[in-house]
Amino acid sequence: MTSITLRVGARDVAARLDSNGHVHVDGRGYRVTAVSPGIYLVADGGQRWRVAVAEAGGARWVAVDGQVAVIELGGASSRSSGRRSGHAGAMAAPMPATVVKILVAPGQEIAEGATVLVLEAMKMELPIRAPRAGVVKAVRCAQGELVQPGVSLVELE
Amino acid sequence: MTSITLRVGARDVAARLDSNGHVHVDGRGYRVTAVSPGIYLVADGGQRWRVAVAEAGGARWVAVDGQVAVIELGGASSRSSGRRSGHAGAMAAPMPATVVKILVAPGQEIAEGATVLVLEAMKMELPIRAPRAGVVKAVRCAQGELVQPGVSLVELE
Amino acid sequence: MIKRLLIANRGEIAVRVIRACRELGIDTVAVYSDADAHAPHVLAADRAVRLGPAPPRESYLNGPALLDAARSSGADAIHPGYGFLSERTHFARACEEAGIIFVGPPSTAIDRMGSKVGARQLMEGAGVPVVPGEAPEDQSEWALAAAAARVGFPVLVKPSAGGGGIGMKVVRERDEVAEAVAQARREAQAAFGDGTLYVERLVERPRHVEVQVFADAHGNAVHLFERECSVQRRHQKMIEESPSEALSPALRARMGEAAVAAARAAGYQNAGTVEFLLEGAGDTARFYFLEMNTRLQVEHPVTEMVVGVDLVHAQLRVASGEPLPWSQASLAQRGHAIECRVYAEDPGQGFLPQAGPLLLYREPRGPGIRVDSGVVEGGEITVHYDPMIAKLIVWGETREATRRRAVEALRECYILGVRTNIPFLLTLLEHPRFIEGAIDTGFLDREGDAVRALMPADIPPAALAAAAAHAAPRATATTTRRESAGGIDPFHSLGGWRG
Amino acid sequence: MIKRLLIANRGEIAVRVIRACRELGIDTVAVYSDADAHAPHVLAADRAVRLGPAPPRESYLNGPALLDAARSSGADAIHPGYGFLSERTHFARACEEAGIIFVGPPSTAIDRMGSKVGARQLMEGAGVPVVPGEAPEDQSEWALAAAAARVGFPVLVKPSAGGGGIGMKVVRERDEVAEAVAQARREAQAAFGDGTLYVERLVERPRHVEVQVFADAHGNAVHLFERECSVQRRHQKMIEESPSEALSPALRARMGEAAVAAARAAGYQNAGTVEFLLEGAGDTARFYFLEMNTRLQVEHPVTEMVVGVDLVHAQLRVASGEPLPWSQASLAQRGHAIECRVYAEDPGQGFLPQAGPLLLYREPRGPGIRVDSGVVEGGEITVHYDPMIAKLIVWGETREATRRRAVEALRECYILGVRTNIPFLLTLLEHPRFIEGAIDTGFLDREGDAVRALMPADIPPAALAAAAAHAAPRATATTTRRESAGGIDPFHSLGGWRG
Repeated sequence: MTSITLRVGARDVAARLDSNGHVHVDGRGYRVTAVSPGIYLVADGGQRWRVAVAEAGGARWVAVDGQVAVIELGGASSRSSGRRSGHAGAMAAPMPATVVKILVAPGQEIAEGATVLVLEAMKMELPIRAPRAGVVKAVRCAQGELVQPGVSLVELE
Repeated sequence: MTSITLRVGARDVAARLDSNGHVHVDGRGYRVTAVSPGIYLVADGGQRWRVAVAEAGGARWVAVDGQVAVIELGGASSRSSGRRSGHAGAMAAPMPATVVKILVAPGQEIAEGATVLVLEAMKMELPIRAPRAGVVKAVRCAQGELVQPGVSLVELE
Repeated sequence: MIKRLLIANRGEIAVRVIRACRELGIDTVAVYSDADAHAPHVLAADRAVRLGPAPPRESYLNGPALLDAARSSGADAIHPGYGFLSERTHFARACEEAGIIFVGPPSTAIDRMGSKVGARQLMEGAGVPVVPGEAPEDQSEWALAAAAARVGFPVLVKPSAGGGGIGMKVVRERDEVAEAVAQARREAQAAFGDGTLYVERLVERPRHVEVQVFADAHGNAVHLFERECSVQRRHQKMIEESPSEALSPALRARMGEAAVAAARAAGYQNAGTVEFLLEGAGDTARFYFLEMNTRLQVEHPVTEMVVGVDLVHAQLRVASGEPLPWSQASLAQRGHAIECRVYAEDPGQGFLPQAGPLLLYREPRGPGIRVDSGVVEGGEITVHYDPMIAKLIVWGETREATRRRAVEALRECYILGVRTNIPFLLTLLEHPRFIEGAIDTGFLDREGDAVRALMPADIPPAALAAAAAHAAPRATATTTRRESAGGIDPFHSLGGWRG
Repeated sequence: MIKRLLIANRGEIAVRVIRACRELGIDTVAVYSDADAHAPHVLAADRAVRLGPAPPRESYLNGPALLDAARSSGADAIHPGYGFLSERTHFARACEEAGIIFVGPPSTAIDRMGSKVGARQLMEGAGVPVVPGEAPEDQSEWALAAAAARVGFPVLVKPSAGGGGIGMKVVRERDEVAEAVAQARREAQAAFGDGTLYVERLVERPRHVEVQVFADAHGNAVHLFERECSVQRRHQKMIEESPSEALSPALRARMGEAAVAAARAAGYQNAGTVEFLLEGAGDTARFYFLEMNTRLQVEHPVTEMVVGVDLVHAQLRVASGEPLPWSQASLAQRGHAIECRVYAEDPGQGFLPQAGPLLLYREPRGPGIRVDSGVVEGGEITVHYDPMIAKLIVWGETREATRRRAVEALRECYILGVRTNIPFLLTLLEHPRFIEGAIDTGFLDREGDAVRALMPADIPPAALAAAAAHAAPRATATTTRRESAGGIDPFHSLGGWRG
């Protein structure tokens, strides 16, 4: 019998493989059969699901009936499942993007949630909002500039 | 520089990989790029082909523009490219089949090419013909019998 | 509406029916033999029941096992697909008696159409043309010659008993009757112990043109126009298309009406096909009832694409008691469709059926291209069932656009591990006779070898280059995909190369 | 006929055009940026020319590089696809001047439709309805109020200068005019230094209904009916369909005629789309010219499936000087089609576009399902181009059958490695408002968050079981395929498991 911990969002789920080849999740047994590379048929006696699975950097992407989740292995003790866009409040680009509009200037007082920048990536506009109320200390980008993810673009005092 | 011999039908063809990553066949250089698993784009400057390749037991199946060939590696010194159905004249089933009709009896004189048996496999009738003229010595199967490939079903004196 | 359907079949048609059920919210039950335990149709269904060992007799032809599977899985209906039990009266009747909906005609209609002689009489009664023939009471040479004259030369003189062509003689002129009758009688007497003969009109170089019909339980019956299936080898259809090049609008209308009359005469319900032999083309052509297939046909997608219908959806609705979703006036042909049946058979070896693994299996895709299949890469074509791998159906605005599309699609259909008829299909699609639309049912049996000789003999050297570059799977299976993504040359991992 | 075509585009539309060329016997030249060196469109073409680095400015928007590529590869025609240079007058003109066929309208027609003001005037002259509005010389409050009354409430008071919604005021009643005018003038003056105002009818909850048109060089012009594209988020179309639920036959005929009149007024040739705002539904609805897209649309397959045409084939023929392959009378709608645009964007994060590898990418297949895409498993969605991964287009006999087919197809569309809008598309397709066919262009902007909240939150535990069973690729890449073939359980190779 072998066990594995899956981290789904903020939740840890234990999965267990029994000697009959069933996978137990949340106290329920499932039979898993490989259909084609990456596609599995999962059956629990009454219902069947076709599930796609792919591995990427320690995480497993799964898709079933149009839903998708990214599952990390090893449970809570492993590295956190930080979102690609960083913490929600950061005034940084979530991906390489071009600065389209700068809506604030140093010294300006802004409210929480105010749009401070509009970026563009992949033909889409991305508004960047203030994580809290405050006074703008510095604007670290220029209109038309290509900015990289994670770099702080606007700072508050 | 590495070389390989390909056996195509009865012909040996030398292929050579040069230091620029081109494959030379019959004195002509081709650039081969992997497109997706088993699918290659082959270019010779002027023309391009999309070729599918799969490996099976030392042979390579290739398909291009609807044509298929089975190519053996290592050239003439390796085992012969014997057809799955054995030598053309054998009075044996080319695949597991059911005996539908027996058209000859021991002692009967038959001409070369005469149909001696009709087998059925995969809903298709397969006539088995005499490889040479002669007198039937033995019929080693019965109507309705499931026979295995390669086993002699009718023998000539 | 049907709640849970058992599909008493395998392969592409089972997958096709299961897909239709999902779209209609019907639960599905697949059945399988041991050879098919992990086949696509089994994995596609909501549940699956084992029938028995691989041989059809013990699995897909095992009526009692199928009825048990339906009962144990709570299915309220059975779809028989084509082949297997689809045209067995006793199976349809057993379903009826068990209170399970049989998605097809009533068993009585299968029965009526199942007997060649009975069907012929029924059709004559309904005014549907049959091949003219006479079986005179007076079996004298004189009476048979008179019958032949009435039927019209050329005729076939045939023994009433037996079959398989034994004792059958072609008679082109009155002068030849005497000898043919004597010979036929001798052979018939020898073979069947019965020298009774009859005379039938010889239809020379006929085309096979069939009409799709559909009837419901409320007295409605329509036809959905024709499919031409003249490209056949030893009665095995290879390419089907619609519309037929041989039909004029008037002939099409007459054949459609005859097919509906045939269905009505049989008390038919659900989808069926009335097959005709066509002699000549255009307004002056003559057509004769051949037989009725009391089930869905392999080539039904041709009609679906040209008429813009979903025949399986309609089958399930009509079997559930709903009226036909179409009136005759609402149906029309648009554009052209061609179906190519891809078989595991080797045209280079007399079309010997092939069994083997699908080492690589990639279907073509694109606008107007549909592939119905029940196999996957890594699967296997076994000796147990028929060698059809897939059906390629293409649609286009014109016949020529469709033909070209079919050619391109076949060239992009990659199947390795078993020989297929694709090289032959391609040669046929490019053959002047096919391009003209002038192929009769005997064409391939007469000229198939000549067509085969046109297949390209040698594979281009470029294919050898790819074969040489292809590394052994062990060495590259994990990297190939990445290579293709990153565009790296595969050469750094040429496992098959020796210095 | 065109002999060799350069496709000045990438992704699914380039693949689509290349396929059409193969079917017509036209040689193809793909172009690519460094990011696309091994993209499917590059591999599909007969030859390929590098344009430059990844940024569109330096590659797909680089007109001179494209013309050089055409010349050096001997192409006698260029297909611009959509986006990029497809609607740039100067590029079409440069092609004309270089003696290269531009597969699209004459540059003069692009020019005429490129200016909003000019196009509006052209349409008014041609009798095509535009949103009623007045720009009175007399800018007094009284005159503007009178204009508003003539235009009919509710109206928009808008500054003549500028844009972006600045100074725009909704006025629902006459009483509100004075305040709105004062306010709008103040804001316009402040923002643009020009307080001139005009009054336009406010179209509330409009639908976006567009009409496909096609014209040739011989004076023929037809329409191919409508597509409804009201399901859009911030002007980005997400789901398109035909027919539109809002159109009665009479309204459809009127809109079709207006669209043909628009095309004629512009001196149009080849495929184009006339976009209308639709107010209301049925015979009493009013429609207003919005703009004309002087190119093939992303959503053209919807028309292809419902009308039974191949628009790209027709584009290539008409560009070669052939007459239109259809007369208006030969064209009709049949059944229903829905297109879902699958984007790499995360509905859970405000539809943030996503870039990343396509770890697993499997398209749905089956009758009535078409997927147009230009990506492969192992490929990558990069930040350089738009985030559309694929277009799923489904056809069915009725809208409801089509909708259900789209749902099933999306559930079978497996994309791993980047988040997509598939969960949102599914929720939308199942939303009562979509089922009713009652969605206006503002729906998603108003109620998108509520729709998003309906997306299922938790993945079923069965998916976790598969994730747990899935072994690390290193351990099983070579065996997975065999396992599936032989039906062996994957458990013997659970590389990811720890005891």
